[in-house]
Amino acid sequence: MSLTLNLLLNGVALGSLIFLIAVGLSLIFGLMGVLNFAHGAVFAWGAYVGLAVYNATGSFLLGILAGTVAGIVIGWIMERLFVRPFYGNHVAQILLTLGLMIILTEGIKMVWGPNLLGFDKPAALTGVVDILSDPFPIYRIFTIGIGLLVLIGVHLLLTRTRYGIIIRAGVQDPEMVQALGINVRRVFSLVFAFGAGLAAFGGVVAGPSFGSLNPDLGMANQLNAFIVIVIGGIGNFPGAALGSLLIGIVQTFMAYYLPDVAMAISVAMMAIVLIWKPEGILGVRR
Amino acid sequence: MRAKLFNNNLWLGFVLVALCLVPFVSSSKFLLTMLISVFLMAVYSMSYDLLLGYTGIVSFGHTIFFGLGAYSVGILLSKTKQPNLIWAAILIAVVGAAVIALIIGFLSLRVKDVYFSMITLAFAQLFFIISEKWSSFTGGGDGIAYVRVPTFFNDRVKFYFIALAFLAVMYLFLRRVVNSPFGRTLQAIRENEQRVESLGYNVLRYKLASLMISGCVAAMAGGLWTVLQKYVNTNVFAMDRTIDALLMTIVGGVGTLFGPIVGAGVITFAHEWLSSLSTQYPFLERWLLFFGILYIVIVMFFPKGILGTIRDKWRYKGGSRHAASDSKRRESVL
Amino acid sequence: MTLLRVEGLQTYIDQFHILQGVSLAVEPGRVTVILGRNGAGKTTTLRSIMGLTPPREGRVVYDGKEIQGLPPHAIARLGIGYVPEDQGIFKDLTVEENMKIAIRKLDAATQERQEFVLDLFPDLKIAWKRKGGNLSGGQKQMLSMARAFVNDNKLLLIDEPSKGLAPIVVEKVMEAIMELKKRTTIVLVEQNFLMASGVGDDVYILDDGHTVYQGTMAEIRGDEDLKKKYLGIAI
Amino acid sequence: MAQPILETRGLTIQFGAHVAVNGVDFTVAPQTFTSIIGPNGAGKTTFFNLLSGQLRPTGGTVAMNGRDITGLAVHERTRLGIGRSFQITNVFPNLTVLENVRMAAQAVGGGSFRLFSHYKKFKHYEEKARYLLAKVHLDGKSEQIAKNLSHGDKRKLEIAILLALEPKMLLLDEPTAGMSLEEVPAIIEVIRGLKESGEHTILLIEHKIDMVLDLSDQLAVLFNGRLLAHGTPEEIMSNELVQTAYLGGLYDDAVTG
Repeated sequence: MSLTLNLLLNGVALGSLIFLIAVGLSLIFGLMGVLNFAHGAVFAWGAYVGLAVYNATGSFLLGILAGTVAGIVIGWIMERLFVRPFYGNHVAQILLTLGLMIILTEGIKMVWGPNLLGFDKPAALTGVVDILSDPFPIYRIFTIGIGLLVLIGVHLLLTRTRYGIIIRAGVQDPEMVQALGINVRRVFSLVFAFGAGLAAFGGVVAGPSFGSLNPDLGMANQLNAFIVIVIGGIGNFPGAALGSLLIGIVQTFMAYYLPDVAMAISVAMMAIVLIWKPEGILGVRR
Repeated sequence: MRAKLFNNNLWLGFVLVALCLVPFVSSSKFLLTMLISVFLMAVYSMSYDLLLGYTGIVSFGHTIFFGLGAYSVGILLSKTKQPNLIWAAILIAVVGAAVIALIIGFLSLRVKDVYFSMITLAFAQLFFIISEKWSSFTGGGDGIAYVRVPTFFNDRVKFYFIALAFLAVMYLFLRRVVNSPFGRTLQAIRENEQRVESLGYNVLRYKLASLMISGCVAAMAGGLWTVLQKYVNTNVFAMDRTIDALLMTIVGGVGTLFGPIVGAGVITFAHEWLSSLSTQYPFLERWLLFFGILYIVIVMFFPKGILGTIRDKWRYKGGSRHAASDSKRRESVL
Repeated sequence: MTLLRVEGLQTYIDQFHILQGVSLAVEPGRVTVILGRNGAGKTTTLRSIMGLTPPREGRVVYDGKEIQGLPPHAIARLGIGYVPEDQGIFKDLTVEENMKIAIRKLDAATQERQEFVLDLFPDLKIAWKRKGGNLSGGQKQMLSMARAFVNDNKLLLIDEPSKGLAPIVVEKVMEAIMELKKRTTIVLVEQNFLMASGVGDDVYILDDGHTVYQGTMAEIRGDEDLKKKYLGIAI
Repeated sequence: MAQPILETRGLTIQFGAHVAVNGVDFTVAPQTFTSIIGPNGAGKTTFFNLLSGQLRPTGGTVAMNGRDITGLAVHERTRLGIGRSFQITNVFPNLTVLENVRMAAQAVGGGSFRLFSHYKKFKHYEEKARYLLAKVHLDGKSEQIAKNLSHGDKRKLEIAILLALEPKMLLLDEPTAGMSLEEVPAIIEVIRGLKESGEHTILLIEHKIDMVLDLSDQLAVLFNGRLLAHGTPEEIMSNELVQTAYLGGLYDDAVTG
């Protein structure tokens, strides 16, 4: 396998992980206009809960399940108690979700301590396979698969199910959805919890990729997700996918050739998009 | 109106005199150092409040400017070994802060509000990484230790008075700014941006100017911070530093200049106190958790902070909360 | 028995006192028309009934039950279909999906109603897979009415269906309303008197947020002074 | 007729397939009071938006005092002297009534970028604000927080803000909308005062027909985006076409054909 292909695959794997955070963030913003600054912290909680359950039971699958459930619960509480009373008040929402980020991050330090925790790959996903006679880690293939699965799953959810139709309609005109006899608030809560669940799920999946967890994990990954949704178009599902892939690949290449400026390149790309097309590559001007 | 202004000034004079007396009452180096850091943090938080409380925009990257000041002083003084270049270093920091503010503001303030918060956060991370990676210049993760500062500052009492004077001057400066026609325009932008635009103001220019002023003041505070600490490392670009400004401003009271000063005092002392207790009660190491909860309670129930809430109680015995209104349709449903 | 009774409705939008005492009664099986100049409060009356801008005072009694204060989705579920002024078509959704989102329970009766409206508006069948945003004004109006009718709704609130449509399309829409009337009860808001007079049975006229006239379409048709006073531009 | 203060030629705006304002030729003489009437959806507010610059036309021109202003932005038109009020109340809720008007006076007076001069030094902005508040009968309420005003008073404040911009041309969009009947006479008095001061050219969108007839020198009837008629109130009242349009008996083809 050529170096380029190897880097490309690694980039797609990284893009998958970023996508798992960005998609929930973007969905929530698109539907409710809420930018959740605690989203990354939920990602981190998912990873920690997943790790704890994985260590306790030895089952990675149970870990994923537990992490996801934790994310859903956190998201649901968050929406109910802190976000819902402030719909329409952006400043308060931004300030509140940032406060929740602080609390959730400190909570992790309180429960699991401030230090690094190792997160081993499950045995079945350890090792490498040969792709074009070069070794490539199985876990990254797993990550890519998960990313694809979520991409297809959310796409089907949005286009094929009644809930998906309601969400897409709600983005445009929540009032009319109400007038058709649908409780939009409940749908909003569900989407918020679902988005948080996706982030937490992403956390567990990402854990073994990172090899270890630290309490500030959420913020760093959330930043990538922010950059992705600015680039792709905030609240735009295909945009989130495209942006994730783009950032994943570019960062991987930069990390190989110019490791010192990998993060700078993402910010630079975001700056260029903001100058050239402030609504994002796939975004529509509102 | 006039009587109130006079009262306010009287109040201030009283506090200032009291603070001037401190070094003569207690010679505790520890106390003076604490107070110096309160003063510097107060300036930093006031500059943050110009954005949050007066212009109504939420920055999550305010530490960029603080860090810029801190590193300018650290790098210039240690590279040249010329402690007297301190003023030049601060000047460089101020100019740099203005330029960076212009760039970040231009990128983010033209679009929706939330972009500003996201993008300032991303830039803060960028600066954090630069300070870590560009180690030949910044000393990397270790930072720059033993920054040689002018001997003058080694005298705690003298430094104390400098810091106090700095706070007083910056307070008066910012008070002038927020009460000027310019500052009044900022407050109107906070209230109803679209209306300000239809009055014929170019809103972007005002927001940019607000960000630049705020950045320059924060840079000065950061420069003196290095003088106080005698070292600088990547922490000055860390998210925690922005959270400090946020906590102090929110706890003290947004939309007042005195609020952030009170907030800086409360948070700094409480932090110190909790840290000292944490040797006995280890859970207190998570002091930020308590502040986070306090912060949320304040945002939800006392949006004007300690000072604003007290003032309202005095003024009308229970004011009403203001809520920014937004897209009508969304709101009618939610 | 009266299907819908509105009594002394007082509705504000922010501080705008829009409805300052609107009352009306809707008898089953009839088309009740609400007429009035722009700004009279017609649209707000429908929105208040629907719970979208809840009234501050007054009662809305539907099918013997007080419904003011209920959230819009609960009101809709009691069997009230709403066709807003701007039709409320979801532009990123196809015609099919627009119908799908409206259908609350897919049973045989709903199937039958869906077939009925699609026969009534064959245009919708042709445009079945097209996005709502790409429909013509008339098609949007038809889709919106189809959406409101497809559930087992006893009452349809239709807001200015003639607005912005070409005359030939308006005629089609009116014919459709006559057809729908055979199966349900309709409250129709109109500014276009000539159009409303063809379909209406009972008439209410609103002016400045008050009910100022109540009668039958037959009465008002011959009353030139009344028409000019409240609907034309003369005093 | 003197040089018109405002003139549109073939003014058109199209949203997709919908032509909201369609080829309107319209002139306004200085110091006159013109009301624009028409049924719902006739394009009245859209027409205002084209005049004040909130919208750009897809065809035609707008000229003020003979100068083409079609390409100018809202704030540039504000500076040229076009001031408009909105259907929704749009004030600074947490500032005082006086400060609301002072902000507007400062907008035209300049000096907003002076950081250091105390705002009180701009005494004449404040004086101007007080003068205007008196003009709209709000002088007793200058220190109140704007959000605590009654709805009617807010509309008056809105007009005072507008006047502070020293507009030559006032566009008033339904100033009585949503008022209880008791509040209406006061706002009519304010508008009459503006008319009688002879300093302004006024365009009014309003559906309270007796008020319109009482105040207007000229009436313009918009219908389906077209200018159906323009003339004195007497001419318009006796125009059969207008009556039929109001009752809904007119369609596009009838207007053109």
